[in-house]
Order: sequence, then C-alpha cells, then structure tokens
Amino acid sequence: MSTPLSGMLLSHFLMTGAILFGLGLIGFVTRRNLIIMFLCTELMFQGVVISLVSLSLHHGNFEGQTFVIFVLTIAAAEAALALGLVVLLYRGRKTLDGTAWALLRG
Amino acid sequence: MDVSMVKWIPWISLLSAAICGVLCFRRAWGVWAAPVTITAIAASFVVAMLAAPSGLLRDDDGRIADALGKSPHDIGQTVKAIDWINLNERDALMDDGSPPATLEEARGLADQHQSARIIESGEAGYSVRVPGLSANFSYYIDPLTLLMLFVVCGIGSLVAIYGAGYMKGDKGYARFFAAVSIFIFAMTSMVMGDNLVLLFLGWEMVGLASYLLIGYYFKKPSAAAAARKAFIVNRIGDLGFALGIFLTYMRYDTVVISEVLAMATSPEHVADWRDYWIPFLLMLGALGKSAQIPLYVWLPDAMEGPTPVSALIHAATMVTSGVYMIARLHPLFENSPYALPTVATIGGVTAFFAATIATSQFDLKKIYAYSTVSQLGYMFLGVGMGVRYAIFGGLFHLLTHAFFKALLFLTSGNVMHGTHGQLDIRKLSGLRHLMPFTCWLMLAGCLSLAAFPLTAGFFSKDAILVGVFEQGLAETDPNRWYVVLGVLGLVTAFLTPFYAFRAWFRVFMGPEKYEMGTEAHGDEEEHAHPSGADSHLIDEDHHAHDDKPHEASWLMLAPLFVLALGALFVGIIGYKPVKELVEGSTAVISTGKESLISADLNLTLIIQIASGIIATLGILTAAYFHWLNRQAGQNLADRLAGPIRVLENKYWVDEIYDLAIVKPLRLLGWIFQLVDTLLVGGLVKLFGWLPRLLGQLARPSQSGVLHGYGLSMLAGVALLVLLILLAAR
Amino acid sequence: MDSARSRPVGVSESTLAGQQIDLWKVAKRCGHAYLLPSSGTGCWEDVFAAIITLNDPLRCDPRIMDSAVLYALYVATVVGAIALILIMPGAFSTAIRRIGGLLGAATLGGLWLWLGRFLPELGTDQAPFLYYYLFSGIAIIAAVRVISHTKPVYAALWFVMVILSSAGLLLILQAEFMAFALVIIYGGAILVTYMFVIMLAAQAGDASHAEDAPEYDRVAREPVLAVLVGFLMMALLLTAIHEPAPEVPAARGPSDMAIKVAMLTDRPEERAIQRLPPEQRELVRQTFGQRGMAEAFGPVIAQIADRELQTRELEEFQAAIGAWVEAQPWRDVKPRPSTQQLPLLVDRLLLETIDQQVSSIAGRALTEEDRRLLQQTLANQRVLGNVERVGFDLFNAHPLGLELAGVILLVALIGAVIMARQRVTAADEPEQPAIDEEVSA
Amino acid sequence: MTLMGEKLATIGPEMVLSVGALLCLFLGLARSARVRHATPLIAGVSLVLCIVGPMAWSAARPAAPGEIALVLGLAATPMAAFLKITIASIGLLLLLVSYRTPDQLPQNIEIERSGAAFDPGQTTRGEFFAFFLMSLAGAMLCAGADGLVWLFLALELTSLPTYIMLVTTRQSTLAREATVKYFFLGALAVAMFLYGFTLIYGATGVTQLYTTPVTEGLATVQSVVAEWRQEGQPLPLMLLVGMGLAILGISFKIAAVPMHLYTADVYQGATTPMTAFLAFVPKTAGFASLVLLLGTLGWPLPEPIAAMLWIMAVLTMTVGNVLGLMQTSVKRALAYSSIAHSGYMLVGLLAGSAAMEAGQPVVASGIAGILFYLVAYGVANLASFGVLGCLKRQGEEAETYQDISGLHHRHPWLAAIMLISLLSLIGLPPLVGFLGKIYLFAPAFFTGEPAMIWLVVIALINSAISAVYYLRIAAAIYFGQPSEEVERDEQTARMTGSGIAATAAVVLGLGAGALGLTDMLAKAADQPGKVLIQPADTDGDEAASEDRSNIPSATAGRN
Repeated sequence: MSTPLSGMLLSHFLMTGAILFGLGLIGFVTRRNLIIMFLCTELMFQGVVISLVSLSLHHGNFEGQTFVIFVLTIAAAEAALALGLVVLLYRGRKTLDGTAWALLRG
Repeated sequence: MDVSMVKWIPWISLLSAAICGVLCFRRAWGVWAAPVTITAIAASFVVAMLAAPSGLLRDDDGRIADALGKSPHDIGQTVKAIDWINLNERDALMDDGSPPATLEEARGLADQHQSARIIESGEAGYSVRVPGLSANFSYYIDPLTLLMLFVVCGIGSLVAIYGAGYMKGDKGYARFFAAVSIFIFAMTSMVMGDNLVLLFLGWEMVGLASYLLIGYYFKKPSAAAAARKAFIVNRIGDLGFALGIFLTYMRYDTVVISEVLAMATSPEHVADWRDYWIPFLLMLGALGKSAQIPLYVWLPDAMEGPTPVSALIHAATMVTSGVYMIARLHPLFENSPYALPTVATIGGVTAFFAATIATSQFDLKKIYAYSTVSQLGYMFLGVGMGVRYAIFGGLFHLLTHAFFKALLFLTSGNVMHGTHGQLDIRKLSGLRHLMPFTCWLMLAGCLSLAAFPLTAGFFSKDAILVGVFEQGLAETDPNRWYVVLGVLGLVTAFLTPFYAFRAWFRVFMGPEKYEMGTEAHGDEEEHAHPSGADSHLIDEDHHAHDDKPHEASWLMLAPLFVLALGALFVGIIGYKPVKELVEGSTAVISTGKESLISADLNLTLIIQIASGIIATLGILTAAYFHWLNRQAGQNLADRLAGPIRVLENKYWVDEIYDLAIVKPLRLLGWIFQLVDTLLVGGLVKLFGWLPRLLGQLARPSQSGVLHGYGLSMLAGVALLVLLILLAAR
Repeated sequence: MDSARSRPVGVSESTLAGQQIDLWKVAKRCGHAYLLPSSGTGCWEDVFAAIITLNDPLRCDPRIMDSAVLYALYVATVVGAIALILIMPGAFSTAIRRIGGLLGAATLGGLWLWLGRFLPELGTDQAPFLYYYLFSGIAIIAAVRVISHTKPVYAALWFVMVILSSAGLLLILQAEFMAFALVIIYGGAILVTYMFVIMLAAQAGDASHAEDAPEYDRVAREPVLAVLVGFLMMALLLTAIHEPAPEVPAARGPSDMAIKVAMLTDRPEERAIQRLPPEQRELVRQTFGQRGMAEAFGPVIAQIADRELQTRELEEFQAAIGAWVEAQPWRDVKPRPSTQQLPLLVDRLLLETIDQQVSSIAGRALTEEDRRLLQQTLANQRVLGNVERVGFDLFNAHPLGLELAGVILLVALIGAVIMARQRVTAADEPEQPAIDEEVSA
Repeated sequence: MTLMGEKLATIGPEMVLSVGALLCLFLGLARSARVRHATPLIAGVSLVLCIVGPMAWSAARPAAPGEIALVLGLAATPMAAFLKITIASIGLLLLLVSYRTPDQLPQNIEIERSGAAFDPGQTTRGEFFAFFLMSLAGAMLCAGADGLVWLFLALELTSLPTYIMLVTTRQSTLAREATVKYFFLGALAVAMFLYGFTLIYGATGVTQLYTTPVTEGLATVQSVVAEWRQEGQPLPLMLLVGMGLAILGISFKIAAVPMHLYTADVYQGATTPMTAFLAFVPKTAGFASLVLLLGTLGWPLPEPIAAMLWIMAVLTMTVGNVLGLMQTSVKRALAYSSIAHSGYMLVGLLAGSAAMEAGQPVVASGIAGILFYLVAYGVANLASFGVLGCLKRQGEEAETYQDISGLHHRHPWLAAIMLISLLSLIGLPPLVGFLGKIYLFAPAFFTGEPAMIWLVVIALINSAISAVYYLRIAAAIYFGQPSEEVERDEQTARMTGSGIAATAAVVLGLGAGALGLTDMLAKAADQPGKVLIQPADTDGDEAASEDRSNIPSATAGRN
C-alpha cells in the first residue's frame, strides 16, 4: 500500500464526509416521515464511511477500512430493526408521521 | 480477652436488629425477638467489660493511669473495625520508604507536602499525615468509653429484659426490639467512635431510633406530634453540631478525635477564632440531644413512647450523649474562654428550672421527664467546670442517674401497666398493698434521686456541687458566678426530693383509692388479647384483676431489683473505680490546675452534710404535704395558686414558643405582612421557587415531539463543539 | 533514536517563501505544525491576502492559503444554508425551491472551482483525485435531494445515487473492496428493504390522494432552525477536519512484505521455513528469490550509493535476502512472537539484513534518512491487494469483532421479527392531539 | 493451560451470557409450557456463572504477572473485572425484578388462560430473556473494550436489545412511542459518536485505545496522545472535536444534557422493570466507555474537553433535579433523578484519577467514585423501581404520587424498601448513596482547583434540591391517604429483588470497606485500560510493556 493521502486532499474527502453527515443531521430533524428519518441516519453513516476510508489511506493502515465493515454491518442491523418498528407503528396508526407520537411529554 | 474484640460490640446489635427485622414478617416469630435482643445486648456488655479494660493504660501498680498531660494516643487504644470513608489521607514516608524516626526528619518531610502535619504516634515515633478525610468504623477505647459502654449495655440489657415482659402481646413486638437493637448499635457506635463523623452518624441514628420509638404508636396523634416535635427541635441542634464538626475539620484537617484532641492540647497550639466558635456549635448539638434550655421542650413530650423506651433512651442513655460529647471533646471546650461557663450556666439554670416544673406536674411520667431534664442540667453543670472533680461528678452522675432514673421510669411503667394507663397522681393513692414490689422499688429510686445520704445519687450530686463550689471559691482564681450556680444547685437539691417523694407518697401512701385508666394495657392502645389457655402469665393476671391495679410479672420485676441495688449502692461501690476511670480519660487530659486536682476534704464534708440535710428536709416536706396532711398540701396549693399555675403550665414555655414563633406571623399579620413577605417569605419562596422557575424554563424542552428532541440535542451538541473549538484555539 | 524523529521545526519564515512546492511535502511529513490557520489577523484580510498571494505563485504562503480555504468554506456554508432553506419542502413554492437549487448548485460549483485552484500544487501522481470533484459533487447533490424530496420513493432512489457516488470516491481512495461492499450491502440489500417498506406503506394508505404525497412528506418541520443548526454543526466539523490529520508514524502497520513472510512462515508448531512442505518452500523462494526485491530496491540502493549499480550487486542483494528468509531460525526468535506480532518482527529483522546489504554495497554506514527510504520501499512492496490486506487486518485484529457483529445481526433479525409480529390495530392507538402546531406556535 | 483457553477466559462471562441467551431463545419456543417457563432460570444460572466463574478461575489459577489475558481488542483490566461482576450481580437482581414481565403481557395471559394451542409465533418469553442477557453481555464488553471498533460494537450490542425489549414488554401506545423516541434518537447519537470515533482515528491513526494485539510497534490512541502531551504540543483540533462528539454521542446512553431529552418519556413509557433496566445497563455501559475514552487523554483532561464536561455536568444535574421537582408522576420524577445522578457521576469523570499518587493506599480517584456510584445508584434505583413495579392500579402500572400514597399503611415492607432507596438516592448516611457521593465528590474537591470545588458546591446544592422531591415521595408513602384502588401485584420475585437491593444499600453503605469493595475499587480505578496481566509470550519484555510510552518512540525511531 502506497501513497498516503496528502493533507490537502485528505481534507477534501473529509469535507465531503462532513457535508454528507451534516445533511443527514438536517434531514433527520426536519423530515417527518419515519422512513426518511432513518434514511438520513444512513446518510450520516455514509459520511462516516467516506471519512474513515480516506483517513485509512492517509495513515497507511487498514484499521479505518476494517472499521467500515463493522459500520456497514451495524447500519444493516439498525435498518432492519427500524423498518420492523416502522411497520409496527404504521399498523397501529396508519401514518408514518414521526411527530404524531407525542403523548409522553413534560 | 484482647482489646480488639470490642470492635464486635456494635455489630452484634446490628445483627440482632437484622434478625428482629426478619422476625417482623410473621407475627408468630415475634416472640423470638426478645431473647435475641437481650442476648445481643448482654453479649455486648460482656465483651465490653472483658475486653475493653485490657486496652487501658495502667500505672505500675495496675491502676488506670492518670491522664493529665498525656497524649490521647497513649491513654486510649484505637481499634479498627472496617474501612468506611478513607479519602486521600495517608502517611508520608521518607525516600527509603520508612516512617520518619526523629522530629527533624518529620519536620523536613512535612515541609515537602502541602499542609501536612506531624503526629506523635506513641512509641512508633512520628508520622507525617498528609491531609484528606479519614473516617472509618474504628473505635477509640479509653476509660470514658468503658464507662459509657457500661451504662449503655448494662442498663440496655436490663431494660430489654423488662421490655420483654412489658411489650408482651403487642402487635409490633419484633418491631420494638428491632428499634431497640438499632438504638444500641447506634449508641455503642457513637460512644466508641474514634472520629467525629462516626460520632455524628451514631448521634443521628440514635435520634432516628428515638423518633421511631416515640412514634411507636403512630396511630395516636399525640405520639406522631411528639415524634415530629423531637425531630424538629433536634434538627436545630444537629445543624449546629454538623457545622461544628465541619469547622473542626477545617481547623484541624482531620476528624479523628484522638488527633484533634492531641493537637488541641499540645502546648504549641494557638487558639484562633475557629477554636472560639467550635465549642459553641458543638454545644448546640448537645443542648438539643440532652434537652437543655432552650431546646428541652421535646423531651417531656417524648414520653409518648413505650415506657421501656422512655427509660432507656429518654432517661438513661441517649439524652446523656450531650454530656458524653462535651466530656469527650472537653479540651476543645477549654480552648474557648466562654464555652465552659456557658455550659455550666445552662446546666445550672436548666436544673433549677426543670425541677420547679416537676414539682407541679401530675402525670407520673411527665414528672420524671422534667426530673431527667433537671438531672441532665446537673451533669452539664459538672462537665461545664474546668475542675476534675466536677467533671468526675458529672460523669458519675450520668452513671447513677442511669440506674435510678431507669428504675423510676420502669416502676412507673409497672404502675401504668397495672392501672391500665392511669398515671395521674391525683387519681391514684395507697397502692402499696396492691403493688408492693413496685412500691419499694420505686422508693429506692426516689431515695437515690433525692440524694438521700449514702445512696448513689448522693455521692454523684455532691461531687458536682463540691466541684462547683471549689471552682467558685478557688483561692487562686475565684469565680463568684460559680458560687451562684452552686447555690442554685443546692436549691434544686431541695426541690428534687420534694417532687420525687410527692409522687411516691401520693401514689403509694395514704388511703387506697384509684381510678383505672382507659387503656387496655399499659399505654398500648391497640393491644390484642391473645386468647387460649397458653396465653401468658401477665394476661392471666390481667384478666383476673381486670378492675384492680395489679403487680407486674416477675420478668418485669427481676431487672428492677438489679437497678434498685444499683441505685442504692453504686455510689459506694462505684465511687473509686469511676473516679479512676474519669481521671484516666481524655476529658481531663488538660484539666489539671494543681490546686484543684482533688476535692478539698473540708468543703466536701460541709457540702455533704448540707445536702444530706436538704434532702431530708425535702422528703419531710413532701411527706407532710402529700402523705400525712394532704389537706394542708391542698391549702398551700390554693394559696399559692398563681405560682403553681405558672409551674403547672411549665412556665407556658410551649405557649411562649408558640406565641413567639407562630403567633406573630398570624397576629401581627396585617402589620408585618409586607416585611414578612419580603424578608422571611421572600427568601423562603426564593429558595423554594428558584428551582421551580428553572424547571418551568426547562420544561418546554420536553415537548414530547421526536423532532424537537432531535433538534434540541443537535443544537446542544453544536454549542458544546463550538465551545471546544473556542477553548482549543 | 530521537534525532530520527526530529521535525524541521527550525525552518524560518524566509525559507518558506519561494519553496512552496517542497513545503507541501514538508508539511505533509510534519503534520499539523505548519497548517494552522494563522491567528491574530482578521478573516477578510486573510482572504484578500490569499487572493493576492495566489496571483503570485512564488509568494504563496501555505498557511495563508490554508486559512483562506477555511474562510471560503465558511462563506460556502452560509450561502449553502440559505440555499437549503429555500430548497426544503413545504416552506416555499416550487419556483423559489428551484432558485434555491440553482443557488446551491452555484455554491457547490464555486467552491469546487475555488478548491481546484490548489490542484496544480499536488503533483501529477495524484491526478486520479480529479474524479473526486465529480463523485463528491454528485454525492452532495443527491444527499440534498434525499432530504428535500417530497416523495419517499424518490428520496430512497437518490440515496442509491449517494451510495454509488460514494463507492466511486472509495475507488479513488484505492479501497476497492469497500466500494464493492458498499454497493452490494447498501445499494443492494438495505435500500431494497427500504423501498419495500416504503411501497408497503404507500400502497396500504393514502389511496385517496395518491397523486399527492401526504402532508408530513410535503412539509418539513422547522426547516429554518434545523438548517441553521445543522449548518453550524457542519461548519464546526469542517473547521475541525480542516486541520490536516497529523501523521503518526507508529500508526503505520507492518509492510505487506512482512505480512507475506509472516503468513508463509507462521505455523504454530514448526515455524522454521526449513520444515515447510516443499511446495511452500518453493513459494517463499519465488517471492524473495526472483527479481522482485532487486527491482524494488534497485533505484533506492542506487540513490543511496550515489552510483549506477551493477547487475551482479543486485543479484547478490537478492540472494542475500532469499537466504536470510530461508535461513531464519523462526522458532528461536526472541521474544517468541505471536501471530499478530510476527509481521512487525519480520519487518525489523528483514530491515536489518537489508541495511547490512545496502551499506556494504554503498560502502558506508547508513544514515537515518537512508533507513527511512529503505523502510518506505519495503512498506511499498505491493505484494498484497486491497482485498487481501483488508482480509488480513480484519481477521488478524478483529476476529472476535466479526463474531460480535454476527451476534448483533442475529439480535436485529430476531428483534425485527418479534416487533413486526406484535399485534397492533388502529383501535389500540388513540388519536393524537395536534401537539405540533401548539409547540411550534 | 493453553493460550486459547486463557484468551477465552477473558471473555468468559460474555460467552456464558451468549450461550445462555441462545438457550433461552430456543427453549422459549418449546412446546412444553414448563420448559418455556424455565428460561428465566437459565438466565439466572448464566448470570450466576458469570459471577462465580471468574472467581473460581482466578482462585484455581492465581494470575501471575507475565500471563496472557488479552484478547484481540479486549483487555482484561481490573476495571473490566469489577464492572463485569457488578453488571452480573445487579443483572441478577434485575432478573428477579423482571422475572414475570413476559407473563404480564396480554397475549401471554390470554394463552395461559385459554389454554390455547401452542403457537410459536405468539409467545415472547424466551426472546425477552435472551435480549436481557445480550444487553448485559454488551455492557460487559464495553467495560473490557480496548478499541474504538470494539467499543462501537459493544455499545450497539447493549442498546439494540433494549429497543426490542422496550416495545415488546408492554402492549401500549406509550411503549411504542417510547420506543420510537428511544430508537430514533439513539440512532442519531450512534451516528454522532461514530463520527467522533472517526475523527479520533483520523487524529491518531489508530483505533486501539490502550493496548494493541501487536504489543510491539503499533501505537495506541493513548500512546500517541501521551507523546503529544509530553512534548507540550497542542492537541489537534480533530482529536478534541472527535472526543467531544464521541462523549456527546455516548452521553445519550447515560442520559446527560444535551442528550437527555428522551429519558423521561422513555422511562415513563416503558414497563417499570424495563425502566429499572434502562436506568442501569446503558448507563453502566456508557460510563465505562467514557472512562475508557477519556483515559486515553489522561487526567487532568485537556482544557476544552474539561470545559465541555464541566458545563455538561452542571446542566445535567440541575436540569434533572429541577425538572424532577415539577413532576406529578413518580416514575418521571425518578427518571429525572436518573439524569441528575448522571450529572453527579460526570463530576467523578472530570476529577478522574488526578488525585491519585503512586502507592496511595486508598480510594481517591473519580474513576473509583464512578465505579462505586454505579453500584450505589444501581441498587437504589433498582429497589425504587422494583417497588413501583409491585403496585398496580386497576391492572395498570402505578406511577403517580396518588398511586403510592399511604403505601406504608397497606404494605409497610414495600414502603420501607422505597424509603431506604430514596434516602440512599438523597445520599444520607449510612446508606450506600452517601458513601457514593463522598467517593464521587471528594476527589473533585481534593484536586483543589476552583472550578472543581465550585462544581462540588453546585452538586451539593443539587443534592439538597433533589431531597425535596425524594422526600415528597417518602411523605406520600408515609403520610398520604391510602388509596383503595392500588393493590400489590403478587410478585414475590420482584419484591425479593428490591428487598435484596435495599439491603445491599444498607450493607454496602456500612461495610463497603469490610467487604473488600474499596480495595477492589482502588485496584480497578488505578488507571483505565491498564492491563495488569501481561501477555505470556512477551516474557522478558515486561519492562517495555510497563512503560508503554516509549514503545511508539522506539519504532518511530526506525522510520
């Protein structure tokens, strides 16, 4: 394994990662559809993945890339759970609106 | 037995409390609570009496060594049971890992560490203590501890035996003994504790046990109110005590009593403002716990508890913890010029004041309650002297008082038991034939309380008075104020036999006449009669003489004989050993003005004769007015209606408190409403409402909407990350 | 030893000027030491100074350039935030949303052009990184569409676009395995599930206004506040990552060569290569015995020796390495290495042999600089592919982690089944009061 | 003893729990009702094995220095050992408290009552206990984690099962709402700390925190940071922000401000035994992770991180307590109290091991404070929620002040347990909460820094505020009018669990020292991530491993 990523280019990739992460955050708190909300967390995970791989290249080791494998696995697990939950919720209230769940408060 | 065995003493009682707790689950198991508790307390007593003396410092001739000028590390032994709070404090070591051998080395080492201090640790040389906070369950055994253990465990086991009979058939039998066990645990922890935190813990826990037992009949509103009153009044004192401990820690960087005392008595010690205030704060705690003016109001009300409790906690042991504390920390009190005189004055005044109230009460237990307050005043008077003999007197009185006052309470419990709760001395008369044992036992107690010559109370009270006069008439440094206090003590010595025998003559002498009380069994209102042939002796007794006062069971009488023997003879037997104990304890390590070391024989003789006469006079007066010629007593009372009404109403102190604290807010409401609202109410409200206001501000964040939470979290995270960036660059 | 790690701290300001291209290499090696945003000067001054210095390449101070990039990013963030507010669904009409889209595209384009100015500094060997602008542009635009599209199905499809372009980015980063895994796992597995659930929900309800998305899809919640907070967060993250990651030499793992030697020789009982079966011995010989080592090390040795090398010398070098590998008494290596340690140990011992050989060829003792060159060469020996290397690291460093990931997947699987089978009917769910309006009011 | 056996012994507890979980999973689907009912027993047995196993192991083979106990990414630290025993013990009590939770689900009651034919699709007994054990295993793994990857996986393993348990143990719209909030915000938090981990990796180039499987050569986060700090370099922004994000993300698990908002809603929506679970397990995992993460920076913490934690601590305790004052639901009040207690523990995190000196024989570090407080809070919290779980109002869970009013007159033992736990939560001596607070605040106080002393003062004021609502609960129990509608749920196991917890609160408060807990703590808190037992195959290399800081420089020299 070879050419480490230069500081300049590294920050380019990290920048993309950060932007994806930030857009995911914004989507999470603005979109009311539960499915889209969770899609937005996946967007954040994308930001993390890109950052991890570029840092892995920069540091010349592979820990970042192996980390990505686990991130993907957990993303899949969380997605499975989230979708199961969404199905459950949808059956009861026939809506995917996240703001509809606000009985508990105060 | 090795001295380290004493570390088991509190835990035996705790174990017993746990067992009694388990026994509470089943009514049928409850009967086992009494044997468990009695065994535990008796075992504590045996362990204490066998193990503790081996830890005391002795002279060459085997006597307990005189403590004057010795280090607290020498005259007592510290026995560590378990680690509890142990923060940061440690001994600094030399570079080679050894403790410093000489003072120079220790000084050098102390310079290397911030606010380190040098401790002389007996034969081990010096150690340099780097401050922290160390408060373990470790016990300091010196003669004073031994004395207190004798009182607590000895009287405790007798009262527990009595209680086994007295509480028989009560619904909360096991609950009662669980509380008693907890009390013994707390009390022994307190008197043995080698640090102020443990002392305070025990102090609070005896309070807790006391409230539990005062409010034992929690369904009775008066009992609940009394428990609440005791709680509130004691909080005032304990706040002061806690502050005092904190200030002591600030001053000496440690809470270990022996180290504090060592530092306070060291010749290099220079008192500063903290030393002036520490004893006053500590004293506040003692005033609350030992029911002295102005915090005494809770004790008479505390008689709502079961009578054995009154005897054990509110007469013999717990209320004396204030005296114990002052004796234990005596050198701290000596460091402040006005502390001891204050203690003595409060004691003397309380003694007189409470005695006057006691002369006009009609409730047997109330009389003895005020008598307790009064006798505690004597003890304060004693330990409030800078004289050894008076301190000895105070502590000796603590011991004798424990005997005779417990005896008096328990015999009055017998009366209560036999008359279904009737305690009004106007409604009882001539019970000597119905309750012969109780009658003569109580007489023994009364004689001792009256300081009739050669009884126990006589010796201890005289010791106090001799000490007081000695201090007051001292050749080198006479202090006339103490003479006044001494005279006050003599006057009280007249009142004491009067009220004691007033009650006794009323109840047991004269024509046989009685009104039975309304309570089913003693002061137990929800007593359930066990049915069936196997029911106990008392109950058979009870059924047989349902309409007549009856003598108590042998289980209840047996411990009383022991107490009576003590009340009569402990003064003669105990005088020398107790004097030896007190003179070997930390209470007197710095108290030893040469001329005052032991009592002046002439003075002692004069005072003894005088007080003997006074006591006899008091008894005779009581006999005349309340036995031989009750009509004369009535006439006199009518003539003195005004003053007696004052006394009957206890100087209206409760009412004055009510008037001074509650009424102004109500009565002067219109006028002072504004000031009150702004100053008192405003402050209270501010502290009450500030958190609520904050809460109201924070509450909208809990809107319940998922997205709102997400956004708030995100905003919070963004702000904190911004903070990191700003702080980093 | 310490001198080896010394950084060119003493380079003064004056040496900086005029050497900007070399400086990038210096900066690269010494981490964040030079790449701090200059403090003390106002931000606009910096931006102008950067523009001025850019016009004069000889006076281009990397520090000023760096902070200029940062401020450009801030500007882009602010404009982007405005654009995104316009784009978010529900707040504005379609026309305004389009304008917002244009504004956003312009911001992105402007930022790209601005960043592109620095590309020439990087040298030709990093030319593939040009594709970065393409892929990341697509990714960002697609991500904006994910969070702004009113129809969930389209949002999910845009998300596929994000994944494909990220996979492209990973390819640029030489992470082929990750790129393909991403496409397969995300694009293939996860997104299909999403689509399935979205379609399920869309099919079951909302038949009455099928032409229009439901209200909760059409209207975003608190878009302005959310975008502002989100972009603040983004700006903070950009600031944090902008300072290049310091290089940590010790973080670099064993060289591929060492891994290969270790893998070939590591057997629990018999570690000696001599005891390997004949075909494996042959493999070792092929790996080290043929021309590979000589080709890789030739130019470096020539540089160190400062002369042309003869073929004989290279062959001797080759033979020496081969002999070393074969002769190494692996069993007796102290401390007894474990599976994980072996590559590093091999690295060290191999380097010692190479050092000896090279110094005998060069005829002088090697400097630290020479050693670093040799180590770099050894590390760069491309014997392992990306997949092999990831596989090695994965199973070497995280064998239990893989098991744990499996357990987590199992939990998720069973959990999803249990959740989905819970009996809930619409009757169980009371109608919700309209809290949202009340709160936002 | 083989090398592999040693390695597996390190994760023995987790493996036992996983096997137990799988057994529960399968047996929960058994046709025989009796077998299905045995699942909690299996869970209990595996938890007991977790406690007894390691002790037996170490008794059989006293660990000598120079032996391996390091499993790829997981380290056998004393802290991990302490936390594992704690988690297993309190887990056992939690199991008692939630022993009958699956039975109370409507569908299970229906099956029992109707004697309906067995339908594997409808029963949820086995899964509950399986997830229960899995979550505990996750928390244990957090305690022993030694890498960012491992930490991430362990945190996920802790929390994923809780989401499922939350929604399946109560058939109510409240539980579903609680789940959706918990899960979605949890996912947000995961993304956040994951990004933080990425930045930490970016700054240091490694994901291992303290030790590497490759002991020679590779750096760790700790060694890299230590080198920077030794040389007096400013820490890179990337590291600081990464740490910040990681802390904030993980603070979701411990319910600290600003990630606390879900807490009250979720605790209220969950069924009461589940609430007790949520208040302990994720919190323990979170604090273990935070200690491990911050340990890499070393105490005193770098200023920015310390400033952030300071603000978080103040806000967390204040918000928790003032909102606790406002509640009409006991369950919500206790939820806010849970937030406040996290705030107290953050004080310990800030103090860290700053007060430790070499050879110090006593417990004096904030880490020890946190570890002890986890136990203290664990038992008190469990007792109070357990008592609450024992009460029912017309078949619904009791949760308002009215529901517990006059409890003393109807169920004096439940009232006593509740009282003890409340007093312990206030921190009155001699209960364990008092000792916990001393251990937490004293190290902060002894650092002598004004900021820390102020923090302690604020914490004490907060304790006083909190006493108001705790005592209000106690007053309702003891002086309120008993409500006839409230009845005791016949749950011997649940009451036993809370009773044991309350007893533990007393016993530990008095005898933490006597039981050797303080010694264990002193050892456990010595240095996070410090592996006392070194790998066997580096014999002769112990000196190098003792001073880990010169390892990276040794290799760096060769670069």
